[in-house]
Amino acid sequence: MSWDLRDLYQETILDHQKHPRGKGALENATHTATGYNPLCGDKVTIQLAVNDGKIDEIRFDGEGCAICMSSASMMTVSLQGQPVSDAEELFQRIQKFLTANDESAAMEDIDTLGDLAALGGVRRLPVRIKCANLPWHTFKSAIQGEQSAKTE
Amino acid sequence: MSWDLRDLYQETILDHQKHPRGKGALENATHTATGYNPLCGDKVTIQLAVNDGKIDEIRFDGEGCAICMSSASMMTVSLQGQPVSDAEELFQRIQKFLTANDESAAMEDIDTLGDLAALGGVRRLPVRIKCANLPWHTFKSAIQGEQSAKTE
Amino acid sequence: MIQELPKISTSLFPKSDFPNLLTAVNGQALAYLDSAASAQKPHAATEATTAFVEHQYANVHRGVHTLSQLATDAYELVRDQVKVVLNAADRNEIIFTKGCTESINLVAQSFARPLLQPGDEILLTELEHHSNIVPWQLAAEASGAKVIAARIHDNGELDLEDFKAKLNSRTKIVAFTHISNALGTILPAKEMTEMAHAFGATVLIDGAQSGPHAAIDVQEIGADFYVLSIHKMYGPTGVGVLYGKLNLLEAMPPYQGGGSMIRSVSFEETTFAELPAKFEAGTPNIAGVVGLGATLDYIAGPNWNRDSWVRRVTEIGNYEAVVREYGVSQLAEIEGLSVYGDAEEMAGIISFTLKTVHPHDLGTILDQHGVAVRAGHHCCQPLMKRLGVPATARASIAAYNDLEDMDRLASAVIAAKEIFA
Amino acid sequence: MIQELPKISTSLFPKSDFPNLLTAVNGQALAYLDSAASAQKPHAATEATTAFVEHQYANVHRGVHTLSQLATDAYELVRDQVKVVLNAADRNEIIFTKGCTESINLVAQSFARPLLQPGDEILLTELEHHSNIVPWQLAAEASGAKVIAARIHDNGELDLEDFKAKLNSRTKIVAFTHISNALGTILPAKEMTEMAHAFGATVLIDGAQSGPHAAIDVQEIGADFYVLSIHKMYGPTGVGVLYGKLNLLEAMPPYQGGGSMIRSVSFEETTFAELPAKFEAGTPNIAGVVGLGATLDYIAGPNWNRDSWVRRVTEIGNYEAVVREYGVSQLAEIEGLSVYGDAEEMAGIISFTLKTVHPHDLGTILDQHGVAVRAGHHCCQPLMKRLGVPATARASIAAYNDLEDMDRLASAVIAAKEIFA
Ligand SMILES: Cc1ncc(COP(=O)(O)O)c(C=O)c1O
Ligand SMILES: Cc1ncc(COP(=O)(O)O)c(C=O)c1O
Repeated sequence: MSWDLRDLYQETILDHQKHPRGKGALENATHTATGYNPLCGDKVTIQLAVNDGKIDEIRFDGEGCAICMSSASMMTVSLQGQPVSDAEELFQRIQKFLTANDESAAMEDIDTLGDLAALGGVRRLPVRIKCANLPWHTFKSAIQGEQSAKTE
Repeated sequence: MSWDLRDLYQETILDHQKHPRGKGALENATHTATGYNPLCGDKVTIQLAVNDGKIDEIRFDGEGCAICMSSASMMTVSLQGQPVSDAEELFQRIQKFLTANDESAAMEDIDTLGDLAALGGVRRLPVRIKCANLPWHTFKSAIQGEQSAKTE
Repeated sequence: MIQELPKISTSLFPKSDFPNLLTAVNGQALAYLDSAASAQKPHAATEATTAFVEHQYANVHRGVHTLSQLATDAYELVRDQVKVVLNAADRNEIIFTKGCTESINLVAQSFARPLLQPGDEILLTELEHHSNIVPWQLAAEASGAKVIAARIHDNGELDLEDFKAKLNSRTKIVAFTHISNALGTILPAKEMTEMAHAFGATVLIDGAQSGPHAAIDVQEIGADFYVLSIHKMYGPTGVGVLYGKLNLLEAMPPYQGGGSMIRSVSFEETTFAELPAKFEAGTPNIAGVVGLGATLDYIAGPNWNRDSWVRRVTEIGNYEAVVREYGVSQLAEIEGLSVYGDAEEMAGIISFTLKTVHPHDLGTILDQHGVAVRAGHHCCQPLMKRLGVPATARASIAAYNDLEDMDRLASAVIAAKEIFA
Repeated sequence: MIQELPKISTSLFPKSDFPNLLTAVNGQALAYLDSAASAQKPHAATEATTAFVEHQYANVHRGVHTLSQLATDAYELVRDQVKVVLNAADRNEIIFTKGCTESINLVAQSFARPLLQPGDEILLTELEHHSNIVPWQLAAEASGAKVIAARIHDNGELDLEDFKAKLNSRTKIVAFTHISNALGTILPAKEMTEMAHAFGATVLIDGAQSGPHAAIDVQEIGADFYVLSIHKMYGPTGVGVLYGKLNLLEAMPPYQGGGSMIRSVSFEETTFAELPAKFEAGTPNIAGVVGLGATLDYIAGPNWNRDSWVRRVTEIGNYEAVVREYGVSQLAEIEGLSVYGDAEEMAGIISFTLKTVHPHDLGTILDQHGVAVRAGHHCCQPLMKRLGVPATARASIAAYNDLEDMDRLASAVIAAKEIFA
């Protein structure tokens, strides 16, 4: 292999996949959205309890590949307790990190991403970027009051 | 040219085209059919007055290329006054002459065809066989009591 | 089914005949196991098509000039060839379309839609590809008819009892796949057609997966319509076949309007051409159809006829069954791996899941090992739901695959398992 | 229009780039003057397509494996290229079909048919190709609407007064050709579109003949729909383009159902994918679309962009006008020859008849001289009726034709005249 699969399936990813954080339903959610990837059938629901511009609680649920599920799990860890504005700013940084054509632009903020940096392996596999991105787009839809999202 | 156009546009053909025999409408027709070649827009109407199994009168009318018009003209000459059975037999011979794959089979009856032998040039040009054949198919339709014919 | 595995050292079709199979993927030799999605193309056919395009090309059916005639002859010759492949009764029963999907839509719109009354039923099966579901749903919606699906058994076999029970006098259309693209199940097409005919229903058979892998005889089956996708038969993209019984096609209104499908046009009245032109509006995929002819020549060899065609595709089907059997036996050793589809009659498809690895991840890992499989719902969402899985990984086998491809598949699956261990 | 004929010693596209042009026909070098029916293909594009098929081929939009991704990327890149060619606002406005005819049928069925009420009107022109007449007749018949045609002047120009007079509040669709395939007339597309929009009608423009010969800007014209046939643009058969404004395409129901055009399918309910997938059911003509991309690269050169594309096709149109002018001047010397079509704006088409020789005979005789022209109604029967001729001979000019081709045409016509003298 020209490239190591361990770059994609890093320990962090596998750990979040096996031990998902923030998984399950959220009672008293103020925002809910479900995202689909029609290509592979992945499906993620994101629920938020937002109060006074702050994400008090965030949960995900759904069915999907390791990339998608661990991305969702890591997302809940990162966003839990954050102001919405910071969450949206992180969404932007993640977009740049996953999809910027220019490698060095993409890597600019890597140190600020914590565990999320482990998602970087998908940059080499365009078809899998959608998997990593699905939870994020679904979060974005939820916060904007939309009920569904997709990544194509 | 690998092949002489005069083989196709023989004197007989050009003569019938310029001086068509049997052209015009027939009063008291017992059989009428119109044939179309949708490819090129050729259109031929054949009218017959058949009595006691004999073609008392035959006329053609229409619009088309030299091959089609002269074929129609020659046909009226050949069929005028003939028993229907002889006419149908000539139809068969013409089919063989124009369309038999085997050159020697096609040429078998050439001596019995008179002026019609001049149509043989189309054998080299499959797309033009339909032009020569349209009047004949239209005749066949007319005698069978159908009202339209075509050659594709 | 197969008692003893013959030793297979080389594939039935030499890989070297298919340049794309020699492509290195991710630094690995390619084990292409996605032919059910689309098959690779023999170089000989590509070359013959190029020769046509570069020495005989012109538009067809319209011109008196030599190239136009040569092109028309080449195009129409393939219609005769396809007639032989399907054993149709008449060359005018063969309509060229852009694919299986278009063929089914044509029948749904031109045959079914005018026929269907509110309350009428269209009977499908749970195995169907979206292309054999959605066109019927669109026709049903326009006419007030209902779409119904016959159940399958857990092993992927059609539940014939249920199929029979769902047939009734309101059943106007029965449409089913000859071979399941997701599981490989081969359906008893003749028996099902007879059962449907007993209720006066019209039968369409989706031959997307049978075309390249089985001998087809539309007359013996009794099919009213039979459809093919040529890109799955080692041929070019953008070409499909619709076979229809002459009397049905003759009675149907045209599907698309345009050049070539008319007898005469005026703003007041338009009359339509005879078959097959009536259903081939506009300039067809001329080079694609000629390429299909060249592909059939590759498959069956020079001067092939019905007998040698049947012999050859039977040989292909048998060969692929052997490769499949070997592949399944290798995969069976892997703990946590489940193969879906275990009917009596199976074509060269292996659909599977691995307990600890999502099919999508499996697809990526296999790809990094040079093994190309499909991961997903295979355009069969209702079937996935029936099987209770969101997706499967699918290895599909063609005549250019060999036992080594199966070994590569199994060892890549093991590698995937290890990553997630 | 052209004051002084520049000296043209070689054609704009070298004939040697198009292998079929070097084919000997009836022992003669080929003077191919039938590009309006279908254009010949540059070898470079055929070769690039073969390279794709033999090194990157797989089905698109469905797979996680590398080849599938490469194929999808190659296919989707061409959508971006076509967006530039038409100057569309959004890549999702570009739908790949199998040709101009299918594109028009799609709009007639998915847009017009649900919209039309009894008494509504569809306004065409007398210049239209059957492909821009019959689909509307089929939609009109299904909905009780009427098809109406704006008249032309004797010189082949559209009678704009009549067009205007026929527009009214019942006019729901206006469809017309950008360039007449039978005469070469160029229509004032922008002006007509504005007039139609003033009455709230939706406008489809048939670009079958403009695609390869003129710069097109759908936004500047204001077209609601614009359609192309790629085989007339030096590209592969079996590929067409439908451009539609985003809001129109989004609101339209799907045309064909099948794989790729769905979001989710169940027997109870199916939801459809976003644009452009919604209108591309089934496996598309993947190699054909990639071949289109390679053809555009041939036409405009490496690294082309909107500016260089516009420059190049404008150059092509101007070049062809020069060749036409020369050809017309040569033919004008022949007694008994009439050229049809003498509008202010003419593309590279010369439609003519000879008093003593039927067009069909002319076609054969020219062919024997190696000159390939079309003879017939050019799929424009209503226009032929309007001109009062059963058929014409048509020489159509592409960027690979030169003045010598025109000389050969004229001398072959003289030879035909002599045979019938
Ligand atoms: C003006 C015009 N419209 C439509 C068509 C139909 O194109 P196609 O046959 O490629 O669908 C043609 C080509 O014959 C044409 O010239
Ligand atoms: C069983 C089955 N039916 C229909 C289709 C649709 O074929 P196409 O996409 O070539 O139109 C496929 C291929 O994906 C298939 O496997």
